[in-house]
Amino acid sequence: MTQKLNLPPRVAEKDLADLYKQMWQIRFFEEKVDEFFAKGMIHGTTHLAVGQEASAVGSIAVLEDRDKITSTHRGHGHCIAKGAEVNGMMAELFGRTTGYCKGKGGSMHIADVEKGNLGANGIVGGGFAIATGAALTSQMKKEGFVVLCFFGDGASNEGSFHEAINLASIWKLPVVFICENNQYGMSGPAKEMMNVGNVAQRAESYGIPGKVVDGNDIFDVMNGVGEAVDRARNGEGPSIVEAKTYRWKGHSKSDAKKYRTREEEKEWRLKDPIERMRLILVVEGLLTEEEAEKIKADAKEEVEGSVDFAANSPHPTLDDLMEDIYA
Amino acid sequence: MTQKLNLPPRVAEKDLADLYKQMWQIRFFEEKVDEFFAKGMIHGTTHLAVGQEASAVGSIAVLEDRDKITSTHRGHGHCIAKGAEVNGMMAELFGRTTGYCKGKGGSMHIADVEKGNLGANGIVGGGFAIATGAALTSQMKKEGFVVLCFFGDGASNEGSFHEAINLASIWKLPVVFICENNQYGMSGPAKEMMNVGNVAQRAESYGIPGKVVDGNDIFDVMNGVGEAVDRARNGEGPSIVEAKTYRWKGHSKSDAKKYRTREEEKEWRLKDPIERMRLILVVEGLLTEEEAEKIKADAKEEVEGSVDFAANSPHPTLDDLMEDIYA
Amino acid sequence: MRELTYLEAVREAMSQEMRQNEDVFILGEDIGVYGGAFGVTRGMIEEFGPERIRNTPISEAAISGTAVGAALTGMRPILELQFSDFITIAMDNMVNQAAKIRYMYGGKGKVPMVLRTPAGSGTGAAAQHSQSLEAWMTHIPGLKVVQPSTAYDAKGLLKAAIDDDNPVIFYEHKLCYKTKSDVPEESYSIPLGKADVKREGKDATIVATAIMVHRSLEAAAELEKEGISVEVIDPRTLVPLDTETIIESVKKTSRLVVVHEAVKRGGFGGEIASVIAESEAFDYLDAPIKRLGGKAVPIPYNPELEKAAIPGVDDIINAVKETVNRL
Amino acid sequence: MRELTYLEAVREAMSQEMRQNEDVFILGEDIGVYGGAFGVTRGMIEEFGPERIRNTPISEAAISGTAVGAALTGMRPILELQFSDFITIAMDNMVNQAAKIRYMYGGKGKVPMVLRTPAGSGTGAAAQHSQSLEAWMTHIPGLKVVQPSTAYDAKGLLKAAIDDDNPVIFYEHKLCYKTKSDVPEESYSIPLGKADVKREGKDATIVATAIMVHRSLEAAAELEKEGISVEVIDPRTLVPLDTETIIESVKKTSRLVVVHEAVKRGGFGGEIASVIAESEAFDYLDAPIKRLGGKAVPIPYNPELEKAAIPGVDDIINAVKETVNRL
Ligand SMILES: Cc1ncc(C[n+]2csc(CCOP(=O)(O)OP(=O)(O)O)c2C)c(N)n1
Ligand SMILES: Cc1ncc(C[n+]2csc(CCOP(=O)(O)OP(=O)(O)O)c2C)c(N)n1
Ligand SMILES: [Mg+2]
Ligand SMILES: [Mg+2]
Repeated sequence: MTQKLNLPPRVAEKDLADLYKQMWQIRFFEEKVDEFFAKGMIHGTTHLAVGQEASAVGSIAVLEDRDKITSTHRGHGHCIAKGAEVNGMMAELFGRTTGYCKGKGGSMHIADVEKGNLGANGIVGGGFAIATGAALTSQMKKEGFVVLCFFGDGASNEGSFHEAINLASIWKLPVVFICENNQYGMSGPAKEMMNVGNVAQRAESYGIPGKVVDGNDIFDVMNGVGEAVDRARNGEGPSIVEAKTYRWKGHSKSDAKKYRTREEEKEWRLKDPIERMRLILVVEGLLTEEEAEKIKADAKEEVEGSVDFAANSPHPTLDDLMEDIYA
Repeated sequence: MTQKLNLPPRVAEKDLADLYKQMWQIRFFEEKVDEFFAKGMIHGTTHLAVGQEASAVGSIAVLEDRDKITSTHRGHGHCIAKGAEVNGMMAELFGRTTGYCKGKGGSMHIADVEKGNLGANGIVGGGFAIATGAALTSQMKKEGFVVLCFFGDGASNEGSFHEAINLASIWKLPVVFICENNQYGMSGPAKEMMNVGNVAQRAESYGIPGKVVDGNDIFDVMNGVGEAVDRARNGEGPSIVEAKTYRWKGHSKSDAKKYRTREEEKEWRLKDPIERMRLILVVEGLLTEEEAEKIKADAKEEVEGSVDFAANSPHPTLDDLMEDIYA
Repeated sequence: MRELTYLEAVREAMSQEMRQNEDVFILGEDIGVYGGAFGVTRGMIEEFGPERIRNTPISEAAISGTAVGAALTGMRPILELQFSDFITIAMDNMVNQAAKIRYMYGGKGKVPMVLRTPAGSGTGAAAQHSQSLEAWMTHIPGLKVVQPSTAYDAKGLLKAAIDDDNPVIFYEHKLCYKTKSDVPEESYSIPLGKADVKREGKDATIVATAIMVHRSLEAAAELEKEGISVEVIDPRTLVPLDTETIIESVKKTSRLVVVHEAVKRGGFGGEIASVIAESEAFDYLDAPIKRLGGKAVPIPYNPELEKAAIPGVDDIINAVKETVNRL
Repeated sequence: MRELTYLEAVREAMSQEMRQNEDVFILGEDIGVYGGAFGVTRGMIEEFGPERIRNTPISEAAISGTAVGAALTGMRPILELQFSDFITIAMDNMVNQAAKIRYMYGGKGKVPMVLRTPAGSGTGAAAQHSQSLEAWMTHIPGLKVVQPSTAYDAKGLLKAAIDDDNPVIFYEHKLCYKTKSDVPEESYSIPLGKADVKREGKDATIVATAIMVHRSLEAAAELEKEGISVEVIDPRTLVPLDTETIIESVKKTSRLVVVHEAVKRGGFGGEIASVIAESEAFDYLDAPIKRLGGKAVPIPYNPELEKAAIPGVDDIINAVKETVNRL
């Protein structure tokens, strides 16, 4: 079967509709969460990945099931792309026992260790070494799995970035460090917080490949990450892949976004990764407009369903407080 | 006055005899300390810089008095080069009140803040951010001083390296990071502990200059560091200068040196930085053999004198225990 | 008198000090136009400019160490750490450098810096953003530890902390930020080491910190209705600790309940209880000392579990009753 | 029975576990041919090879996080930290990741890892290499804390720690390394949470940890000559703490002295004292509980000051006498 699009080996054209759907699931999930937070219906805070769907979906698309990921505080997209059920995710945000962490973790700690999602992380840079350790397991046990470590532009200034990537590089561990460079930390512009244009350049410090991809173009992401994953699986060691993207919303629940302009935001909205994927699929004839609409509607419905699921799920009881702790 | 040797602006040929003497002071000081430790006459442990004299003396030679340094666990050489009295240093190792830290710090904490030595450090990588902070003071108070931050090849794998140099780079702080790459950490070979040949390459991550110099050639060190210091003083920001060198002795008091060969050690002894400087000075007619001998003898005598000074200095009393602490 | 929130009081103390003393400046993540994670520095960059309200990269190790280096060379930095949980990354600089420098250098050097950071649960931020880790810092000779509970105290204690020539850890409680009290406009200082009797009473003494001061006052008001008169003491600073005020109170009431939000096991309550048990007040005790603290679990996300993890007003009421009813 | 040193016992426990279980491996700085900073792993790389005795770069944040990631994915890493003072750099991974993962993920994940590290003063290593920081770790729900005082205990407790499915911090005391005791050749396990009565007595109870167990036994022998019979309890594990054994002893002797080397202020002694003060044993107490701990100073270099900074045999003798003579 010849393919119209330039795709990495692990992705077939028939998978694209699924990936397209995941992008919408993420978008709808995030918008729903945004709405709930705005209405004060959910506790705590959250970090939404609206606008960044392609880097999550595209990166994970090239993985095998046995592969693993570590995620970040902005992790809903990674979860969905790694196969999490929106029901369990929404229930977690609602603090219910049916949530991924039984309501104990919340947005910043959704994990599904069995399925290879080693967890979101509330500590910026907290995933670097954990991913490295997971890759060490793969190497020592010869399990053959690869680990994707997601991190932000801001996280690349943490010491853990340096230490873990150095370690992974000398041990040639099967891990790919994926920078979702959305241009800002909480408010700090990446270009002011480091003296180089690309996080990927930092690969030079570790003698490993560093590559920049268009984070709003799922195909570019898949190809860039796909190559790095192959390399890792072949025992050639880690890489850094930097996906340039943008978060449409504020950093977290309350953010006046004074650190950037509305014009800049508009520019990036024009680069909507979902719209871009839809266009390509339709133009290439891989999806009709109707199919695309249907997928979108299904995604929306699933997210709506997750709200019912969550809302009807039981709250933990006070007896649960001291469960799952051992010391 | 024309100069025969290629020297940085701050160093005149007439200064070279002094620098040559400092090298010997360091050598003799270290050998004396080695002897005392071997005999169990000194408490604790120590890290000797025998063989690394040129990187300390050459780097500091290009500084003005008001400039500052941060040092490491292997810091005796930096202290002497920055103008410390061997008396106070030896007394510190003897744990006496006349020591630089009144006997409370020992080898790993000798400091002379007033004179611009912000201190040795028992924490590998502990100096990176302290030096960066001192450079920030210089910038904010417009004091015009430059800070030299010494560190080892091993220290360049600490996260503090990455965080501090990144910070210094974006704020264009007047600090020069000097890697004394003596090929090993405690036992870990630099070439196994990082996937790049030179620590200086890591400058790429911060958009700053990184340069390798021959750490056993004081002239090369002076020129390399001199340029970086000028740059820093001109407000152009930090640099990394990597001086390739070798420690002749074991890492610390007890080290069987199983991690390297005797052949390798011999090779490096042939590159003795002091002998090399002597040769150049004599060949260029800047010093006669007799003058060179005299300088060496004087240095030795001073170190011997420091032993008397230390041995005759008072011990702290138990009343001193709770002095200099405030909380 | 004018009322201010605790958050405004903290800001006012910093602004007043910065107007008076050029050496005082703030560094931290997102403290510029964003105004800090909790809005404490909002508006300050407009008054003081980016040179003195320094937005940093996400590099807790570098920024804490930079503060140490700046303080050691003549500045008086205030470091804002976004959540007190992240002190895990700044630990080395605070504990092995800032706290020890003066003593370790034989008194020749000082580190006048304040690390301000919000602590505590109650915001739904879960396990990595809700801890109360002040006990760690109290254990380290060379660190002063301040924990204000009211706007008035916050302003006066922060001035004292900034004026102090030594490192001070200043814990702000997130739930206190919006609490209000009368706060004088002019600058004033509350000496570190002076407890405040927040309510006088005769039947039992409660020593409480941070948000637990407010809960204890609520409890005391309830208990009063039942004829139990409770004295509530807020130590305000844990190091130095005003043992005298606590001892005098216990001698008067003969009963002691210690309440903090931090996990009970290994918490500072043990120190307070033991100090009293060791003191002359021991002979006045008519009942065992009671300690209330957080349960030995990471702070859970679910709001009901989150609340149940730390002492509530009812717990305090019950503890006082148990102590008072004990024969 | 065969005698082993404490150091050999630690090594033997690791070797036996590694022979039995392929998942157990060690990582740390200089643990290969160098044998570790204190020689604990000497000879192990020869038996197990560099794959399982993994020499790491000087990167405490990375190696602790790597251990977490490896543990989370099926390995059972033992991490050697060269000095317990450097846990400052590994804090985030131990406290915000390892300790919390299981609970935060709703029970779905486990982190079976042991962090072994030498603690304590007495070697002249000064302020940054001599601390006893175990109290920090006891304060963190999710960490078990072990502190053996004898070779026999070290071997059995280390096996239990390695077998545990959760993170354990295993403190070795440097001055204990050369102490000897009878140690069975076969593998055996001492359950975590079981105190050991190192000496029986009836007039007073001493609870002591690590090197203070030995000093307390010396003190008890002296006191016996004066007719005072002292019971010495070694809790062996601080978390979980065997409160029952301590309570029973105090009920019998009516007097309690708690001794540790760690700084008294904020030390674990406060926890032990308070647990007893809160327990049924309170009513049996005939004298205030005494706590002995380190003075509130960084550990000084000078050997006399160093000794004076922590409790000595005489201090223990005096404390027991004061307690016993109290009417
Ligand atoms: C160690 C640590 N420091 C600071 C924070 C607060 N914080 C949370 S997210 C964030 C910005 C992270 O920026 P980036 O890595 O670019 O990720 P993004 O939010 O843009 O996805 C900050 C500063 C944190 N959670 N952990
Ligand atoms: C944070 C920290 N980790 C480990 C150590 C133990 N240690 C002391 S010196 C040293 C080796 C340092 O190597 P390098 O930076 O190359 O300096 P060198 O000793 O070669 O001068 C190590 C591992 C330490 N003191 N601090
Ligand atoms: Mg970002
Ligand atoms: Mg080295």
